Amino acid sequence: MPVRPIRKVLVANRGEIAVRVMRTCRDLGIAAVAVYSPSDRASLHVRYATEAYPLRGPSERAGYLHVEQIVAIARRSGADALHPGYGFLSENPALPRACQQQGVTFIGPCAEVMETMSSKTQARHTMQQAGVPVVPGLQHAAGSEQEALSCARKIGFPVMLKAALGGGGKGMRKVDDQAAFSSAWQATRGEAKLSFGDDTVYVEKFLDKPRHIEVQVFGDTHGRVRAFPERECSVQRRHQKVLEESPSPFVTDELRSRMATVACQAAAAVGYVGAGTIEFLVDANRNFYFMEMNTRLQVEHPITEMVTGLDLVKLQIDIAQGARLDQLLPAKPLQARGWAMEARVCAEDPAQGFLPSPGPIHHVRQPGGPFVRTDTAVYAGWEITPDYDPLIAKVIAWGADRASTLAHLDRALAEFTIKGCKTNTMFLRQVLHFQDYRGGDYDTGIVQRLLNQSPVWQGHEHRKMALLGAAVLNFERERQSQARVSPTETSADGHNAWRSWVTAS
Amino acid sequence: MPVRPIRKVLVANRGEIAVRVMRTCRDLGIAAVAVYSPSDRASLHVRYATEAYPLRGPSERAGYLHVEQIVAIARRSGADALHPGYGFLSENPALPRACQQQGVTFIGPCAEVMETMSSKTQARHTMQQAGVPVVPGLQHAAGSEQEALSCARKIGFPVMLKAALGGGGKGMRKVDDQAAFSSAWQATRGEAKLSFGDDTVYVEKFLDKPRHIEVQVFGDTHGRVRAFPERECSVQRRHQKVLEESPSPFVTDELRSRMATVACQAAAAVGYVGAGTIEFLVDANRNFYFMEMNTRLQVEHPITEMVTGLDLVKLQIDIAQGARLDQLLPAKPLQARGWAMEARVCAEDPAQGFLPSPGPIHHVRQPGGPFVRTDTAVYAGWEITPDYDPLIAKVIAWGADRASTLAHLDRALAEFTIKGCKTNTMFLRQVLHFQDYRGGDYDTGIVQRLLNQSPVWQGHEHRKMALLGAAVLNFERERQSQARVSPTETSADGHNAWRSWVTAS
Amino acid sequence: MTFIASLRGQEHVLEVDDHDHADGQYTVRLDGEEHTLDARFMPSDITSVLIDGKSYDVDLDRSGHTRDPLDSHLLVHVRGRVVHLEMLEQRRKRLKDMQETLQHHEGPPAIYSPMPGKVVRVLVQQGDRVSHNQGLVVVEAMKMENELRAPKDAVVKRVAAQPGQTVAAEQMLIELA
Amino acid sequence: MTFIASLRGQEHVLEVDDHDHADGQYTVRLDGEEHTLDARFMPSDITSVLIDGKSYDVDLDRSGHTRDPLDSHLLVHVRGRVVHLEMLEQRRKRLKDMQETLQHHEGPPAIYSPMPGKVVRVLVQQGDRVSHNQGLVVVEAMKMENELRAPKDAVVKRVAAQPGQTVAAEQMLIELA
Repeated sequence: MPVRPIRKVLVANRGEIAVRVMRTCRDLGIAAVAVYSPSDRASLHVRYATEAYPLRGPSERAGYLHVEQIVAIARRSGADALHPGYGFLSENPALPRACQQQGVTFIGPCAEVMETMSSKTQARHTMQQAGVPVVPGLQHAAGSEQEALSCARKIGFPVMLKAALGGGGKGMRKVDDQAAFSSAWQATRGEAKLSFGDDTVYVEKFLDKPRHIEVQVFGDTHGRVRAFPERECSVQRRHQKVLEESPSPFVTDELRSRMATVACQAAAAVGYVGAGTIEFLVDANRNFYFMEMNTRLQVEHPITEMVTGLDLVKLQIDIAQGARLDQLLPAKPLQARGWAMEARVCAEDPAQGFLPSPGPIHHVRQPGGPFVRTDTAVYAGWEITPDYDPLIAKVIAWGADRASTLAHLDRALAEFTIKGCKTNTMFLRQVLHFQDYRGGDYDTGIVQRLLNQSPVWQGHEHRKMALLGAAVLNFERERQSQARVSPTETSADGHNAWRSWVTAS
Repeated sequence: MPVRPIRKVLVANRGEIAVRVMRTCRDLGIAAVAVYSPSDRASLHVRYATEAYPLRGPSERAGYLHVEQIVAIARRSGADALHPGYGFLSENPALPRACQQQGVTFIGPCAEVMETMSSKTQARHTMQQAGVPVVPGLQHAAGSEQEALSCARKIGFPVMLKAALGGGGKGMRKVDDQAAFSSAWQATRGEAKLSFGDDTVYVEKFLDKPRHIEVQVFGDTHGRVRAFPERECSVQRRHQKVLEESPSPFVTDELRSRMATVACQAAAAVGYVGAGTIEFLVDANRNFYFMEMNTRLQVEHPITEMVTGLDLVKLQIDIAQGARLDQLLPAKPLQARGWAMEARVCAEDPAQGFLPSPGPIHHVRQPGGPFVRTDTAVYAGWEITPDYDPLIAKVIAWGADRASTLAHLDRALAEFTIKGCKTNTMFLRQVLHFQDYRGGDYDTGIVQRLLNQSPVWQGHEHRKMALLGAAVLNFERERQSQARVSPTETSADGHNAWRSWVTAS
Repeated sequence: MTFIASLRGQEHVLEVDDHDHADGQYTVRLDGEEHTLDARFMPSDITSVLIDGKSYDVDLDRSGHTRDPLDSHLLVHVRGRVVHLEMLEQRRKRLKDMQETLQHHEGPPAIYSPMPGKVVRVLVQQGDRVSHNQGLVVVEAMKMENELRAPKDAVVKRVAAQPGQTVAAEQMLIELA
Repeated sequence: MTFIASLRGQEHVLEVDDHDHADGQYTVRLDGEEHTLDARFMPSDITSVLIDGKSYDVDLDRSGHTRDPLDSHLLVHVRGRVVHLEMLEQRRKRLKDMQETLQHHEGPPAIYSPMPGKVVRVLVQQGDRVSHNQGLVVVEAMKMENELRAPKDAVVKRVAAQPGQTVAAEQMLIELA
């Protein structure tokens, strides 16, 4: 297949991942084209790009899901290639298909492979044929609630309901018994429709507190496949990853080698090209089952970059231009150097059940110093809108060993200041300090255990300081409001008046 | 020697280096004590510390140079140890001496070794005795202008005048001929007095455009010394380092091994304990001469951390507690993994001859993404005062090779936004794009060559955009000022009024 | 100036001395005990406080109905801990107490949107009898669906929200009786 | 609204259309050539501009005497380049030109401190004859000594600075005649 050199890439995404991809574009001297929905006009990915074009659609989010519109912009802007990021259209086969038709290089696998893998049911089937172990469950999408329920009864409750096109923890629900089945079925379909534009759902046996461990793979256009050191992703809340690390403290050398072999086997079975991730469920006896393959870059790819020193986006671009893996990677198996962890900072309020917390950002202090990396599109003056995912930043730390990595990440999270929305930063630090996490022996039940055990983030120490500090700040606030405006006016425009005083002082 | 475990460290410094040291303290669970002069009350090192105590003195800077006061605070706060950072008292033997008397562990070498090494003249003498090659010059401090001049005549112009207690590029001056000698002599003494509290100056042969390459060493209390991969520091302006990299593109494996051997030999000759740096001048024929030893952490230590994965501040603390180098470091020679570069961001205006540019900081956007590190104490709301060094941030990048490291650093500098003072960021990027730098074949004349060649930072591209962008911003400014306040008032409080409008929009 | 604070159900009195604070020095009596603070105010409601040599960044978030001058809920972050408290200047506090006494002991309950978002589903109709904890309306924000439930057994008096409707934080969605 | 700009000695006329810009769309004529910009204003004088699909962050620093409403010096950062220009609204520009015509063609020369700092040495006395480029006073800021020199041959009319004195940016130090 003749491959054009890539000189301009359209990034069909927004937020931190769009900026992440554009960073590598800059490093490589490749022009980056942004697309944006109306409320994203001032977003960093638009400012970071060399070109930017508006998306039209019935809703704020719709533009990012509009294949024809995006590929047309790629053509019009003269982009050679398109990078889908994660989420949105990244696992929708219509995108690579449209790219191929329009002569735009898609940075990812071909439509057929994506189709196979993005349908959970087809993927399970294909993997079973390739000799890859899978979790027991329905072999195909459930045609009706009736059929799904009967399968659930057969394999026995609890079961998982999963969106066939789901991923990234979205569109999944555990169902404990028959009574809860109907409402869960509807809710899962609703979320599936909302997030992936398709309400097909299937049923799978629920494994009790498994570990969620995944293997990054890359395939090239010359038939080679390579596996990377595993990522431990068991720290999840509501099936959403919260904190990831590489390597996994649970994985032995023997298990690692087995998982790498099976991951390569899985990718090779579909002739995989580009970056993909095989997600495994691992039980306490170190049996592992194929859960799904994500046919795009993962949110948590930076921890792999930290332990290998490789730029995964660059690898994606190189492979899309036909480069050979044996020229891009050392011949010997890739090993983790040291340790890395990533924490996902979200605009949500842990004190109110992790309620989404959009808002205008008026102050940011990003972490710094040794062995710390931050990926974010947040800046002071930007506004977080309620239209998108609450993930606003990823804080990544490296260390020579697990304990020092943990200390570095904790320090970085403590430094990270974002004012204008609530964030889960405190909760992330609580996880880092939780004994089960520190010990490294944990499964996907860890967050619930932590939440059951203590009303975390609620402080008992430093109460006196909180009172005294709040008193002097309130004192100055009152004094300013008395000096300048009537109490009613203060409360009306409140925050801004106060801020300009502080700035001026 | 009995060594107390270190649980609390007083950091006798300010700015980014104080924060840098405190970061490692946090990682290790060690309490950090800050000291501060009046205008530093709101500085980040005070906010970052667990404790903070004011310094008193006749001038803003004086407190940081007051040995008795600082050591008394260490005692009073119950600090077990004191970290001097770089600059200020870090190379003043009175500090370790006072620490020893007061029973505070000094994180650095003992007073005697510091005395030997911090006096350039004594250091030269000691090194010669140990068989380490030195630059021709006066063996001792010049007692008078007369003596200095006669030495200069003997070794031949041009010569260098250097503060005996100088370092970090401060207190040095090149003198081209006898006519210029007297004023240079006075100026150097003035700066020496100002920066190091001592106006002793000596004379050295000026080497034409040498390379400035240094070797980081560590000695432990058990008589071992180890050398680290070299740092290339030839990019200098007015004898101040601007941009450093490790390894040096000029150093061959053979030269690297010779320099490491001599550096260890030099450190061992004085029984060196802790972190130190041997600075060498290297000529075009790869002959190298001992120039000076810095008996403290270097500004540019992060590039060594990036290529070795070691935390040098942690090593300092471990060694101060009596740990053995053979337990802290791998047995085989330390090798650079990949490449690292550091750019020194200063509050100065390259367009006005690098004039210092203090000011209140009202917006910061720190770089992020893969392979980038930022060390800074700047935050939005803080004010840079004219009292201290213009260095306000260090941007460090890592890469698998030199070319990708350069690209990462360039990208990071492009992202770094600091509003409220002028910075040299654009100039740093010009160095990165300068052909001599890209080629890797450069000496200490590189910055002058760059400045001679082109009025850098002066843009020819994007003029149209500058005009159009300035016009719409000025338009909104005018409209706001017409709508809200009289022109005179606008210009009086000008900036703030404008800002709150932008924030509110 | 005197402030009344409530922290975990306990009331505290904070008196801040009124003289000049240009030097950043504050004297505060907390339940009668005197403290001397050196305070500097940073952007965005962060205060750097030195007290007896200890350094704290005290970081305030208003957590309640920010448009209500009598809402006193604060989230205070100090060294990796969050303290929830309420604090009002004495006279405001008195005003608030008076208002509460004047109002019915319990006003008509209603369901408000806890954040800006979009109504996905309305699960009840006017006149429905609903039981405690029953789902009434689903609001979606940041791609998460949030089901809002009945605070007690009640009757739906009015439905003020429609599926697809964009709603602001604190907007009333369903009125109960 | 019309602006007069000067860039590398050349004068440019910029006309910004006056109608509503709520949608961020601006029409600007640069020397008669029409451009359509989509502009968003960020904190701190940064403007995000889209023009013909290209994305630019245009970052403005005022570089001159910031307290003078007629000072028009701007440093504009665009994609790693700095453009120095002067720009004033038409009427302000006219006012400025008039003032300059009214003033002496060359005012009494004086030496101003280019930044806040401290006077380290004063190298001349009242009445001294000084020659072009001769050092007059040394101001130190951020640990760097900066020697300020005579702009031409002159006589020292008044010394307004003393060693050790703290000075503000743009403060007059030495008056020449």
